[in-house]
Amino acid sequence: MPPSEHELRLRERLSRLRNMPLLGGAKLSGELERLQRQLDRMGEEPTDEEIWRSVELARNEKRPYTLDYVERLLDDWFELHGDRGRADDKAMVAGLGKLDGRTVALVGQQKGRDIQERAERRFGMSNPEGYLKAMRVMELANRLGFPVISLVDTPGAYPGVAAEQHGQGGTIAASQAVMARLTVPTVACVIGEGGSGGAIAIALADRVLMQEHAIYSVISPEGCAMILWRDAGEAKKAAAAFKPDAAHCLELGVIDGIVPEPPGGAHKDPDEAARLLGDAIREVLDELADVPGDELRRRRRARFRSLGVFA
Amino acid sequence: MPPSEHELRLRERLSRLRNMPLLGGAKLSGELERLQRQLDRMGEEPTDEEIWRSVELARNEKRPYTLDYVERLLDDWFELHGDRGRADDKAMVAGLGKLDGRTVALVGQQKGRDIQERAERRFGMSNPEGYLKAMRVMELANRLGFPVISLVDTPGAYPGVAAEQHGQGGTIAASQAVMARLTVPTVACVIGEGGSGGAIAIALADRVLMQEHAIYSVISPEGCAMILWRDAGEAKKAAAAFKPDAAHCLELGVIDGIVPEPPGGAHKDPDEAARLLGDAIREVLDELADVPGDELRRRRRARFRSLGVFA
Amino acid sequence: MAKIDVSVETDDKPVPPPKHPNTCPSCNSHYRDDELEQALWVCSHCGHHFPMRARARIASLADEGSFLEEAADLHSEDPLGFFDLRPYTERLAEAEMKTGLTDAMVIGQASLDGRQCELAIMDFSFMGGSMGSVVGEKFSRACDSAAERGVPLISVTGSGGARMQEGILALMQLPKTVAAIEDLHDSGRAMISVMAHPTTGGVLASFATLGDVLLAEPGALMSFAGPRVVQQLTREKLPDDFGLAEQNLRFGNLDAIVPRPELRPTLSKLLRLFDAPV
Amino acid sequence: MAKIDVSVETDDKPVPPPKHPNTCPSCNSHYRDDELEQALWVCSHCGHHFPMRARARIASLADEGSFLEEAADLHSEDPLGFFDLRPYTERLAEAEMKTGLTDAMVIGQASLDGRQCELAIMDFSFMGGSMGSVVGEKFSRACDSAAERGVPLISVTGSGGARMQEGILALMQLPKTVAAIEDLHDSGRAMISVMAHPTTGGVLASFATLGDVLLAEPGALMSFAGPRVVQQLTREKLPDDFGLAEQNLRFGNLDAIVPRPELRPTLSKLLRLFDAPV
Ligand SMILES: [Zn+2]
Ligand SMILES: [Zn+2]
Repeated sequence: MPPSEHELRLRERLSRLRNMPLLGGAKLSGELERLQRQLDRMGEEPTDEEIWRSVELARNEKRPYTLDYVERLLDDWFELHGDRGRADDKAMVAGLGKLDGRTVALVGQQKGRDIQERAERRFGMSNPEGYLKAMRVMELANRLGFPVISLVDTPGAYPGVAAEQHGQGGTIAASQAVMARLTVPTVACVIGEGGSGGAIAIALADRVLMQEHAIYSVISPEGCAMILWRDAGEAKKAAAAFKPDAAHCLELGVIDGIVPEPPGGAHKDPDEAARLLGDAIREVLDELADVPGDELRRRRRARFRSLGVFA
Repeated sequence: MPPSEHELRLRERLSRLRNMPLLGGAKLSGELERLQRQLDRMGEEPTDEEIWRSVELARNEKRPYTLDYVERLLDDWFELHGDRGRADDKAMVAGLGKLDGRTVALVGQQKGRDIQERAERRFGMSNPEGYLKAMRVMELANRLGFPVISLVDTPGAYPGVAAEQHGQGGTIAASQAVMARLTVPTVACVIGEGGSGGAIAIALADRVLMQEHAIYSVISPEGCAMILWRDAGEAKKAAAAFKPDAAHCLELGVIDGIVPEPPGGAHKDPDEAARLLGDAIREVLDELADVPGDELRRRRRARFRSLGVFA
Repeated sequence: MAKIDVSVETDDKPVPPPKHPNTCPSCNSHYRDDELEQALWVCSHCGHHFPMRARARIASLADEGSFLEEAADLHSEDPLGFFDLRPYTERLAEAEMKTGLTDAMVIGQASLDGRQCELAIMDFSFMGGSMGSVVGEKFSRACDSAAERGVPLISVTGSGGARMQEGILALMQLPKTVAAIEDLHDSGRAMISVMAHPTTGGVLASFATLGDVLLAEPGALMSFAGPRVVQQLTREKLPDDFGLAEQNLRFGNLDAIVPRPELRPTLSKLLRLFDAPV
Repeated sequence: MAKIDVSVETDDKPVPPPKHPNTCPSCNSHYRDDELEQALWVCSHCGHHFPMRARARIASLADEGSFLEEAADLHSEDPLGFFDLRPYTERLAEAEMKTGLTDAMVIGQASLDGRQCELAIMDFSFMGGSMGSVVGEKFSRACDSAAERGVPLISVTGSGGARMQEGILALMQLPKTVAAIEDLHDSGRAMISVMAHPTTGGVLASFATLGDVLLAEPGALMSFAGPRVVQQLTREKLPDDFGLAEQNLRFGNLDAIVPRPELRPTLSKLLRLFDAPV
């Protein structure tokens, strides 16, 4: 059986990575192996229909949110609050907990279930204060040597007047900069919508994962459709064009692995979804546990600096 | 001639410093020498009248303020603005400049000359946003290897509703913590009023100086009089009791040196006052230039950890 | 204008004792001593938190018999020969007599549910919990003890601010305690700060707000400047919850408000998280 | 509700060209080409700053003949085979034709008043200054070039945000440029960011705001989300200066607003301060 076009692309990326002159001599052998492994077990390229199904599943109102995973995965969860000086942004949660007896810090956007909670949490759209809280907790984790888990689930950063005044853009940049400086192991997983700058603010991690039906994108399908087709109704067409699904993100080297979901999507069996997510996070943390902090940081930066396609 | 009581106290402090079991084995030999030198050239203990004269001179409306020294001492001054996200607090100035060809960062409270400027600069009383600006610029200096000069001139931190809401106390603590982490040479000089927490926020430096007629105190004379004598009019008595003058601060080991002023006070000849201040800062920076950053930080912490009198 | 009184850190004097010490100032309920002690000095009717003495606090947190006091013999000196209406030395002697303590902080090693930690507990009864050289030195030694033993530090504060009778040396306890915490942090150990009513002025502006986790008791005043001074200067009506823990939580200055009966289990959980040695 | 359009970083399309390219949109003054060029594309009547092309910007900043372009041959690929109303490859070809550039950023070595620096200059004319893989890679290489040569990096931005035709790879240029700046900072070198109109979305949320010094041109829009999107969502009347440099200065997000004629002397002073090698 000849390799599919999809496999060919993966192999091409693999050979590029092998030949890439990396800064400071970073070794990507771990990354290469992972890519090879993923390549070995991946199937065919997702169809446009499958992509759209992921968009719908990623936004499904019954999909487990950050705190649903926290309560299933972490013992002794202690939520930390506030940015120290302005607010406690409920669109972002942050705290400490134990994963199999190992203390970790966790940050993540949190959508709401009922109408009141949705308003209070702004549908998981953070203000600068939310990112400041996440930054503060990541720095605390770094000081005390705790790994950082980041769960990404946001349509994007909140587009409000005060958010802009308080430096939404600069804060998203600063949060990425904090993550680029950490010397503890970090793993991010997109568990629903990984929307644009609001998502990447907490996703500059050693390993980036996506759940099978999560989406990760530079713009929402509706936003893209509105701009390029002048019609938000063309969202499905837009999604097919910019491919926010996990398989394509893996193919492009943007993520390191796909976390399987229960049949029909995470919301069909949140316990099983949490078990699968927990396994994936544990695997990453075990793998990174013995890497010295400086080396983690060096590789993390090299990883992100290698992303992009140009000639 | 038998030594004065004042000299006796200095000598006592000197012998205590010599015998003090310091943390991490910090060597205070430089500090000892400086104290010895100061002891050699100091005169009699200031009288209550002289203390009160310093209180009045420190608050003299014609006294040179931070920017008056900046324009006389620094070339290529470039003021930096804003705390990144909330405001630009004009009670605190921060920027970069050249002192004899060497780039330095400078932070300092700024009082106003005319009514409008006084209101705008809140008489040199910072909000949390002002300390955040200073912290940001000190961290910038640290990143780029520039020494930090801090000029202290404030009645205290601003006691406002918003200031409290925005974490005035925590921000003053955080600013001290930033200074305790810097690995570049730092020198602070009290050039007028060194009022309480608002002053110490930017005064945790390798070397702390005071101008001859500056005051440095835990509370204003009026505040102290109000609390202890139930009469703000007893301010002079209070000042005599808690001794905020430079000579006493030196004697107590709180400052490392006294910067002379022109006869009659700094306001009588601002150019000469600036020349004298510049000489003192240069001497400190020359002395610290070759000390490794880690060692600077270790000694700085040990210095402040040695302050206090108990049995 | 330079005479505006803004040096307000020490402006919160010891509050006058209530008419009857066991009467709730909030709802006027009366209690017997043993009732209050049983209830951790929390009004069972309205939830008001009475001030809690350092030794009682330690007894309520540390495993029985586990507390090993450190630096118990440190005494204040009188570096300035300070004399207002009375000499500082006399005030100290009186406070010592009244409280049975040598100064406003007690430190020592303890275990909590079997996990080792270091405690630094303030006592507001000793000169309004004001911070002078002894409080600064004790806190600083507590940091070192925690770092040396590799255990987290728990502080409980209640303070009107810096102790003005020690003049500029009182102010120097701010940078001193800050430097000590930075040394503790460099050793990789955590600090948990619990702010009881009131935690103000110089204590708020130094070690109390530098904990990795910031907790407060319900209704605790946590303001740098006292409400009276702020009102004097701004001439605005202050918000009802000005400076209180509840306001601070809303503005992001706190991780949690923990009612006293929940404090021990909360700290126990945090010690588990901070991997405190058993 | 999950369908609210908040992915607005790329929502600021290239502004339509003014009726006559040399007519001031603010005061309607007319200029000849050479007049505008002479005035650095600033309206001498009202001070309006016209967009400035990358090559003209470089000419206005670099010492004559000092600019040595780097990575000039980098071209965008089309990783997604992106096709909206037209193929991405066609849009690229058209932009290249129209601008004479291969993408929206030009980088290279230069001197300014004799001091060495690295320049990374965006061109809004190339697909609205959107950031795709080439802009990210060029900026990243500019950081390395600055670090290797031990000189400060000066960036001038003008961008509608991330280039959505490169999908998720466009978003990845945010962390990529952030990581590059962190490497530059670890080398002890400074970055000066100059934000021209407009600097929005993904460029604002990555390298543009991470400079050690943040400057902006008068009237430059510096918003993460576009005004239209914010208005749509908040349904409030936006402040008149919403997202503009002037508002950002007031809120502490900028060090200074520098009119174009003062930009070169300002940068020259900063290079002196940053000890740029002569
Ligand atoms: Zn009651
Ligand atoms: Zn015009």
